[in-house]
Amino acid sequence: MIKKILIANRGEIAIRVMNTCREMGIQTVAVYSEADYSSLHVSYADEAYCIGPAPSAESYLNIEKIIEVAKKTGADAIHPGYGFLSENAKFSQRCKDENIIFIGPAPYAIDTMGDKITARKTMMDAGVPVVPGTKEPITDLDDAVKVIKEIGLPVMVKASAGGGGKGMRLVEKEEDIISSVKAAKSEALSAFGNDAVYVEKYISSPHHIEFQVLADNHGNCVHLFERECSVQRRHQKVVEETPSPIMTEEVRKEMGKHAVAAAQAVNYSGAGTIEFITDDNLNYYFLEMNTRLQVEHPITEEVVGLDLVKEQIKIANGEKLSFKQEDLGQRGHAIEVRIYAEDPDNNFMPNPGKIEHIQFPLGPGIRNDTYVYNGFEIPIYYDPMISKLVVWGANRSDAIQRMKRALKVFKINGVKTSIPFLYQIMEVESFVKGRYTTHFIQNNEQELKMRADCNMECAEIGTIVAFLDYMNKREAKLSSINEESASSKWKESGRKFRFLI
Amino acid sequence: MIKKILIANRGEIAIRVMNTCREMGIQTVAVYSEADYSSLHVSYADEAYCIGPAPSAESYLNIEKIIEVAKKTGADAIHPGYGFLSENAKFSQRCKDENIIFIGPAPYAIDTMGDKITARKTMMDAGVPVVPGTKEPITDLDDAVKVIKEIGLPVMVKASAGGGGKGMRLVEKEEDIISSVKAAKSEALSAFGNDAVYVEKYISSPHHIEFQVLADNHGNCVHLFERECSVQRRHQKVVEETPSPIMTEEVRKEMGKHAVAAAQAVNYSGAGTIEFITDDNLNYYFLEMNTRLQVEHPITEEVVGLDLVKEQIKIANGEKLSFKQEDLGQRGHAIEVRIYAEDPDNNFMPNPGKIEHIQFPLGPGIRNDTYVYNGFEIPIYYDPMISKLVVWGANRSDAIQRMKRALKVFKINGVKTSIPFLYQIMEVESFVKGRYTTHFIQNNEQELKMRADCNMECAEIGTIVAFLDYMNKREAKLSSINEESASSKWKESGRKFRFLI
Amino acid sequence: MSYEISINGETQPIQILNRDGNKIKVQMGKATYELDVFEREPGIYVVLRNGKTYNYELQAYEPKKYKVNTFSEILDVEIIDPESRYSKNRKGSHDDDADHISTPMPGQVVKVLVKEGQEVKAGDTIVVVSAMKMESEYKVTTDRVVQKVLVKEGEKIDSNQPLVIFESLE
Amino acid sequence: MSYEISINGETQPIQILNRDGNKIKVQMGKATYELDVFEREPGIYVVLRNGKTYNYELQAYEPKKYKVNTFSEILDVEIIDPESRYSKNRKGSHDDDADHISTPMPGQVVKVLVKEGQEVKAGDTIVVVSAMKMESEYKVTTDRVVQKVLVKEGEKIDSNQPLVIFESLE
Repeated sequence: MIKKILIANRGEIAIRVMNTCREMGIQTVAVYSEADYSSLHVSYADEAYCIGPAPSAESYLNIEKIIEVAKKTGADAIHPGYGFLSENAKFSQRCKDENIIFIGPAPYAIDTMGDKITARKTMMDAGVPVVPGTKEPITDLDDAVKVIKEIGLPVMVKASAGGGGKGMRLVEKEEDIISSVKAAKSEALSAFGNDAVYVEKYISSPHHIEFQVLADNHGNCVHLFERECSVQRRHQKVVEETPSPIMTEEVRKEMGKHAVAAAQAVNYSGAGTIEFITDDNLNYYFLEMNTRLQVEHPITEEVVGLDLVKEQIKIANGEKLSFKQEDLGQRGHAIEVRIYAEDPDNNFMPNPGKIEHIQFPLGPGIRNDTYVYNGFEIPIYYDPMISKLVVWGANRSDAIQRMKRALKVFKINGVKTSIPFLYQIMEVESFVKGRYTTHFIQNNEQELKMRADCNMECAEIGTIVAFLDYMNKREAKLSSINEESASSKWKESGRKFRFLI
Repeated sequence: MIKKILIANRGEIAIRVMNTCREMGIQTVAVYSEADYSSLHVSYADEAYCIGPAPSAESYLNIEKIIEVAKKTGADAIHPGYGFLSENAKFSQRCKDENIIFIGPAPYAIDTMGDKITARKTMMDAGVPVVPGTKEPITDLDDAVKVIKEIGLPVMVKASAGGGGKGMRLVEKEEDIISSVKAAKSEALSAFGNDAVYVEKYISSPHHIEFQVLADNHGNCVHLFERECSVQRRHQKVVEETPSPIMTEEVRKEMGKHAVAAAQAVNYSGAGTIEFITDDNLNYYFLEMNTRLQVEHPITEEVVGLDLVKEQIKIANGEKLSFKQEDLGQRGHAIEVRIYAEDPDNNFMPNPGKIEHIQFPLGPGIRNDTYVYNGFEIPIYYDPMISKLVVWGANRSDAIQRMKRALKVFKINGVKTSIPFLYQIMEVESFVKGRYTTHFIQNNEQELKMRADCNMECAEIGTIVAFLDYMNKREAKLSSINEESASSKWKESGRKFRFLI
Repeated sequence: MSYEISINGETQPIQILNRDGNKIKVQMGKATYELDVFEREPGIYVVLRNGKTYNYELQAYEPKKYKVNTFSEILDVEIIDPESRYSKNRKGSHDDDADHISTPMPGQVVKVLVKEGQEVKAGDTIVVVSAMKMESEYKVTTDRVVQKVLVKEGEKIDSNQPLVIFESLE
Repeated sequence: MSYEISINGETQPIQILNRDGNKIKVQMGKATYELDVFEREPGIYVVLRNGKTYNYELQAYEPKKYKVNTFSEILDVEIIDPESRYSKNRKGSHDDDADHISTPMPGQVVKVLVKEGQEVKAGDTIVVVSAMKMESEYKVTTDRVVQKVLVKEGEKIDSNQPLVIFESLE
């Protein structure tokens, strides 16, 4: 039985893991970099040890140091959170060698899923759909045409030696096949001296839909349904929700089976996520597997009613899953937004600094996964995420309304945050209707720049309040000076002086 | 359609109602007493109006003033919360007369359920079990014995003119019936000059179990299952949970039907609660009906997945319930504790004062319904409840563990609170096992006084920290005085002076 | 300056031996403590000692008197410097509250049942105070004579504010 | 003393006409405002005007400059008193940042690509700064000559701290 867990991470996920440990009566060990001395995860743990300077390479990625702390404190297990060492096969192996339980999959699963080509091949063998495409470069025109017809339009033809968009052609109509392949080949030849091309299915309205899986060490594996993560900016997820607004019960079942097959193909153990790229018609293809807990795992917890970290720990403990696929169901709707210290009106420039004041939204259906507090200085070395705000509602429209309510009363002072941008997402028609793809943010750039109106009166009163604040401070300063000059009379008489030295 | 609601209440329930209004796009009007000027419900509303001095009778119970504000602001409806005017039939009638929707039942339902004798009679007519007992005082010994045998032992024999325990006898054994009745009668005679007695069924291990009901204005009525509220101190609920740990599926169905019958018997509309007194064998008897939202409504929301305030507003809007009894179910387990500003180690003396610092528990499965903030001064005029802490867990034991985690990290500085006492409840064996009655607190007085250990080292370091804090403040004061004496040099030279006046 | 510290009534000498930023070495009684002390927010302290974490919330209700909240307990801590030792000695043993009635919490005076000069018997109720929907009666435990009534009915009062003063028992 | 206030660049005279506790009467421009202003926590304001509630969070990033957060917008407000009018006039129009490079946020210098005395062309990268897992390149927009390099690679920097100074364009 695991009695003490070292959390090899920081920020909200360290707190998240510790919460479950506390509930399970498991002792926690925090590790922290010098820059994280004042971080909440330090005081939240039973024990805490500094493992090096601010840069991750010298602290949170420092395997030797982390193993050393685990051994010193007698931790039975290490939870890697997400990021940092969570998908590091060497670290998983090293834990094994040191007889410490790594709360995550075995090195083999991490390695196999970590390499795109091996993963793709493994999935094909397991019968999991992958994005159709050629496996070898093609030089012959007829071969290319044949392959394209097999895959079906639209396709992307890419120079096999290529990069930077050169020798790349999107083919959407049958009559363009030959001319496009020719153009791609000749462009490829002149640019790279090699006219070989790849052909890949092109998904024009892609959705990012992922399935949560849980597998124990006794051959049992279930999925916990999907998460829709298509609201992305620069391939970073911004909003996640479950259920997916485009999912059908039939496809859900089928995708779930494929997700389980994918996990079983690498003999997976623990919590993992199978990411699929999906088109408007719910054709779906394996993209990659994340062999760890995801940032967005809370929405699954809210809708399925399980604690994923608890399941991870139980699996690591060698326990069997206590439920079967048919015991699991989805209830209501959950949405997560990631709140960053960044300036949405200035190209999302990171905006680290001191949190002067923070007031979390509270009340029904709201969950805050966070690690900041009043006065906390966000370190510049790590991810600028302040908080994950999660809401649950009886249905999608209730959840959206609740998210808007929560964002409206979420006050963070001192740094700029993505809150007004996230609020605006909840207002955009295609989001409200649930008809959006991974192009959502770029397709709605203008609408997303709009801000709920601070009308004339609101702005004028705000201005006056700043003036009043200034005048109040000025008065306070004046009267404190008068007071001190009064106190200096005491000083002269020697009476108060005695108590002050 | 309701577009603007006046909330005729304060504290956490005002915020709770406003949260749902915000989610429904309904404007909110707060009313506040002079003592509540700095209360959060004032700034949380779209509009706010002072309705009088601190004492409730002059503000929150001031019907004229509240109606005046509702009319001035054009509010379509008034939500009374709980307490104050929520069970005031006159107020319900007055709203009706003024063409303002009262979000609660009609005066008839309030009146009928508000009078114990009428309520009891109405329930008997509706086939709802009530605590068996005599309806008329009995003077004849044989009559009394006959009645006792009908009711069944144990019974309580009470002087009908009585009070203060005089002329009261608990009868548990058959052979004691005659002697006990005689003793009660003679005691009653000498104490009150009247030897008439009442006989009532005595429930030796009482559980307080209540059923939430919802009824629309179209004849539909459902129940939302039970809440177990047996952890009480001086008849005040301290901890509530759902499902009840002693409930069976069969009795739940039967009690639910009786709860619906009880509501229908008074043509009930809105959200209400039927309270039952229940013995160890799940024999249950109608106690009273609360014709309003209950303090403990959140646990039902967590487990059933509905927003009760939203349902109240929809019913008030004239909508039909959007679900039937068979659509409703319970998922997981929820517990609520009421956190008061009181000193559990000093006879629960209220401990009002200024909240110097408050840090809410966050993360999975935790809901905070509250209205306080850093620096808030709890008014002395009202209920000292600071916060309702609600947790949800997949099962009862998970929920208890989560509650313990939440209570451990819930920090309130400045006033003493019931947190350590509530934590201790979660540790007492009979609570953990779910085998407890309304005598729980008095039966476990000693155990509930125990406190999780602050060991020697923890106490010593805490002492040192106080010393360091003192020394730091002392230093800061010294250096500020040095600074000011430096600044007074500027003053003398006239340079800084110019900017400061 | 030499300091002592009193915790829940027990007094020991205390002294900072060394200080390097947040790393602090303290001697209390006979033991030495090496601590890493971080004040996260005003009065909210995090302490590391040999890797173990300790969390405290402090409330200085008087300049030298602290309530230290450890979650499980509230410790009463008092800092004693030469000045407070001096004034303690001067006050001597005559520092009890028996000469007046006050309430431990703020509230509102509901009733004042005595007049100045009145003789009252042990057990008599002197004032009734209401706070947070609860009324409390304050009684005398010995026979006394009322010297001064400091409050009126309806008046709002602070915690520990003297309400009624009695003539000295001596 | 006469005050003006500038909001998002527009300037108007402002004056407190009357003050009774939290009830405040203010003249701004030609309009008069009667407000009930309550500072709930430092910088957190609640205002009532004719029953309507307004919530603001203030951040005074310089003594006379405020960011006023209204949820939907952050207003830039500056208080202008005679002293600031005087110093503004003295500085004249030559108060632009073109003579140095700085970054809007704290971070760490990754690379310094220029030396003192070096001539650089419009579009050349001068420094690379990393903050929060993102590297940003800072370039010049006109041909310049480097006068002084104020930071080293690896150095931690504050927001708006000058990193490289150029010779004046004049």
